Amino acid sequence: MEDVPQIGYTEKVMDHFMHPRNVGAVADPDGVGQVGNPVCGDLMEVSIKVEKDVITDIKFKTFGCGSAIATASMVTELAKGKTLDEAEKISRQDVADELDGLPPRKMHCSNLAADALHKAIEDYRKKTETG
Amino acid sequence: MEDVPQIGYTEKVMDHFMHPRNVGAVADPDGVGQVGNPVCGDLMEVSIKVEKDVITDIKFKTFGCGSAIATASMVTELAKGKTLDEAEKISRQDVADELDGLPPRKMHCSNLAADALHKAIEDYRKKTETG
Amino acid sequence: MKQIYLDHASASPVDPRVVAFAVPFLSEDYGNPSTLYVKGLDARRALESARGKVASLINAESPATIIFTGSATESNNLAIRGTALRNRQAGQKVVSSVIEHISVLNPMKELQKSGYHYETVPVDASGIVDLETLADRVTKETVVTSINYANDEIGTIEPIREISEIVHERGQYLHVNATAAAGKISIDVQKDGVDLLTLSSNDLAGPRGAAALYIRRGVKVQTILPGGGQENGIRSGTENLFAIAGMGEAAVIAGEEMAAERERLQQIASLYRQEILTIPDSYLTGHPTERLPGHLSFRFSRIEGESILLNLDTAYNIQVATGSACSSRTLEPSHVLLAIGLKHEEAHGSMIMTLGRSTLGEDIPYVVDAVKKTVDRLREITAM
Amino acid sequence: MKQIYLDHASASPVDPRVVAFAVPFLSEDYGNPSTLYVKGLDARRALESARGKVASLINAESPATIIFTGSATESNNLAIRGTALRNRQAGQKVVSSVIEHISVLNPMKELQKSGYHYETVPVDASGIVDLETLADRVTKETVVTSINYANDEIGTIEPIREISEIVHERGQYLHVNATAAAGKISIDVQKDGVDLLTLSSNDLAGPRGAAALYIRRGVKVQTILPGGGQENGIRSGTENLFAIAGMGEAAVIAGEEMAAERERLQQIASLYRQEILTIPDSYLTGHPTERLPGHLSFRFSRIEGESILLNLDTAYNIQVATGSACSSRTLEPSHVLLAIGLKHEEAHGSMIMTLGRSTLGEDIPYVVDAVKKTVDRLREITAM
Ligand SMILES: Cc1ncc(COP(=O)(O)O)c(C=O)c1O
Ligand SMILES: Cc1ncc(COP(=O)(O)O)c(C=O)c1O
Ligand code: FES
Ligand code: FES
Repeated sequence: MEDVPQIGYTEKVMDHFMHPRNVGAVADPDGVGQVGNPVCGDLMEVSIKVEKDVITDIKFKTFGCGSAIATASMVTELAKGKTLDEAEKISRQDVADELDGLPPRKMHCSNLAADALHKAIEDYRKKTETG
Repeated sequence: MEDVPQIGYTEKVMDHFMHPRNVGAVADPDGVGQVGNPVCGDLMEVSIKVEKDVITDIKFKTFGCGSAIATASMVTELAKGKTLDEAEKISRQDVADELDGLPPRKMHCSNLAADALHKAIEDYRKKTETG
Repeated sequence: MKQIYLDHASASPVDPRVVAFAVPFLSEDYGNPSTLYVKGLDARRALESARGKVASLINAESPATIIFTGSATESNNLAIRGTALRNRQAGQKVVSSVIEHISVLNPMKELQKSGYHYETVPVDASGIVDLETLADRVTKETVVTSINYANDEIGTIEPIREISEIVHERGQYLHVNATAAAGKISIDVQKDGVDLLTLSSNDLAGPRGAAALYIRRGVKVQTILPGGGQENGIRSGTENLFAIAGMGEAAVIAGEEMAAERERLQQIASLYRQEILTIPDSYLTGHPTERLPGHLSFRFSRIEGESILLNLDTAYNIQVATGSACSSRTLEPSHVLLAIGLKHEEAHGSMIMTLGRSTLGEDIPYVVDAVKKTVDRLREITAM
Repeated sequence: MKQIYLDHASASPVDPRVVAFAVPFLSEDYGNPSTLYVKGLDARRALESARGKVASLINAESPATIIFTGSATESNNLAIRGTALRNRQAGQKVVSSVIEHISVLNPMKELQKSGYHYETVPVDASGIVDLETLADRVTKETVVTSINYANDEIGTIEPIREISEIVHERGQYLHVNATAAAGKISIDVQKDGVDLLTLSSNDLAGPRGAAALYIRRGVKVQTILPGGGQENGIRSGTENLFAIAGMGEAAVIAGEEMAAERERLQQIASLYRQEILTIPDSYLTGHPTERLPGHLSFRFSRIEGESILLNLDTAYNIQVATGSACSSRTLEPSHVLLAIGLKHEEAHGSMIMTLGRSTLGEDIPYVVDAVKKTVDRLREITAM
């Protein structure tokens, strides 16, 4: 027998929720990504500092649920120190996996964090291209 | 607030059920009444001995429920020593009242006992008229 | 006077181990399983654990196939009406045996009123469903066929695997009411080929207020109790965790002790049967061998069941059941007794004894003596 | 860390006095109320006694007007679908407010699917039903109008007597879902002019598994759970006496202690309100005065309710509820909060505290401090 849905958040999620890493906005950001959650109406903002294609600093803010806070915190941890190309590959699933899973209903929140990161990178790229 | 239906049988019913009076058939009866219960399919038989228009002996048999046994027992008690005219007036309600009531669903059983008595009297009358 | 309770099919005392397991859910672990704080998550874990335990008892393929409801009546309604209504485009015919519990028959009649075609299948004199007629009646428009695993009034166990084959060759879903059978004989929904199966907590010696409906994966069922969407949208209402957790624990105990208990009750029942059938004009009703282990059903000529029941209760503190017309709400004899071919007056003398965990072999002589004296006394009064 | 449970609307601990009263019905007084031996009759007496106790709590004209069901969800379904279907020749229109519980809204939508005309009535910013629109929508074809006595999410108490007049002048039956209100404020179905009223055991601090539907004498309701014909044919299934007897006892306690408890909870609630509303950008939702005594509902700008709930639970062992989209099964914000005019993002910051018998005034400072710190922390993270 299988099929037992995950009940509640994992310890890792709760740790990131209670002690979120990299909260806030980086000063003088090189890229900012903001996304709204089409599912439940939350907001997520990720700002990055980039040096030589490497994300040297990253911070987030979110108007969202426990999962939104935890996934954003995890995304910033995963992205920090990575090259932009590497960071761009961080997927929703990666975030969820790193947190030891999310309840099915909350998977969409991990989209939010990853999407905001990707948008921040896009924003940086746009600026540097045009700049 | 009212409306509470009677629950179970009264003490008097249970007494007559456990210790029914006048069980059996009188020897050499002057009248016999047998009725079937159209509601639940039971059978009731009352036999009487009559002297000078007075019921001097009366007995019953029944293939029926607790209420059938108790009401028959009560009917025989009520009828014994009464004149035929008096006994004919014993109604279904009298029997139920004497037993301190019957559950609504069981009221039809008291019909059975009273009907059998009335039939026994009728039987006696028919015999004496024709005889 | 010591009480000897032999009416477990009507109501079972909750096993004290189950009570001990379930009581903390009343005033301590009372969280609502839909809430997100730890107390709610713990409640949800307890709920899912109970689901797994019930699934195990009937070897369901997954806990997710178990839907908790409030009673066997509700599970039967959900299985029959919920499945028929959800699949009405696939056919509007339903079939059951004639000896189904009234909580199966009446939902069937409800469907009939709303335009479904409802047909019944007779049983033989021992209560076994007539498989040929079943094969005739079930057609590809037959969305739900409902047959009891075992009958609660005469104890007869149906050949569910053969029935499953017939139903699945010709029609669609087989619902099995296993209320009387679950926990008493081993049930394997996968091997048995059952699509929907009802079982109730109290018949496992668990608390009332919980029952389950097994719904095989892939079978679509529509809710009959719309609301908050609990139980995967199929049965709304805040979960009654006390009863559900109790049912789970009762399922575990039933599973662990079934083999031994079955043996024990079969022995006691066979002694009862031997002794009671020495009474003149007494008969066993139902199947002589294919019957539930602790189930005894008799009839005695010329006397009436309510009187038997009352006399045994009042004079001997023994509790039994009867299918007599006089004791029923409708003043009709048991439809099951009529279906196995008894005449009205034969059904009248019915006495049903259903044994349980507290039943002791040592009480047999006392009970047998009481039954004999009761039959004697009532036969002295009888007008037959 | 001491637990401070402030989510009584979701689930209430069963009062230990009720547990003590009800537990004997599990393993000792377990008779089936439909059986005729003394154990069964005693069970029936306990059942009828519970019926009388529940009738008294709402001043019903007779115990016979009380039908026991398995849950408030079921009572609501029975009141709405059972009454509408039974009286369909009298009209096929149904009406409810927009802030009804989902166990009212979904049965209404079921009726709509089967051809009924369903209309809703808005509420004002405090949650009071718009009486003019009500008067417009209710017509003589309106068989059932359903309005909550008080709302479980925002605590607002509706003007039921005025509503009753409007409904009875124009339409037919008024159903009132009093799940959140019963036992907390005094209800008099006769003076209030209610035809059908739902109340649940657990909201009286009784066990889950029992609820009641008051059906005024003369109102015809069709069963939605056909079967053995218990509860006067309106609700089949062997009675869950443990839960029902518990509900009866809970009704007695609620009745006796209501006045004092109401006073006590009102005081505690008013202190909470005063303190919590000192938080910047915090608001009370629901009606400022016409509200349930132990009910508090707030919203805080720029933060989200699930986070509030989790933070209070994890860091302070305080349990509250929220109407935030993120915490709901459907990921939609509470329909009640939207109905009183909140924007999606405003509803997001909802926090609901429902007090109960175990709530102590001495915990106020601790809880207020925890709420303040929680709001602060989340506002540091927020992207708004
Ligand atoms: C075989 C069977 N099925 C279903 C039921 C219905 O159970 P409940 O009354 O608990 O809903 C019963 C009850 O006695 C039963 O014996
Ligand atoms: C106002 C209201 N009505 C009805 C219900 C449904 O109750 P249950 O889930 O116990 O069936 C609830 C449940 O929380 C409620 O708050
Ligand atoms: S004789 Fe059948 S109910 Fe009384
Ligand atoms: S942000 Fe709304 S559910 Fe996670």
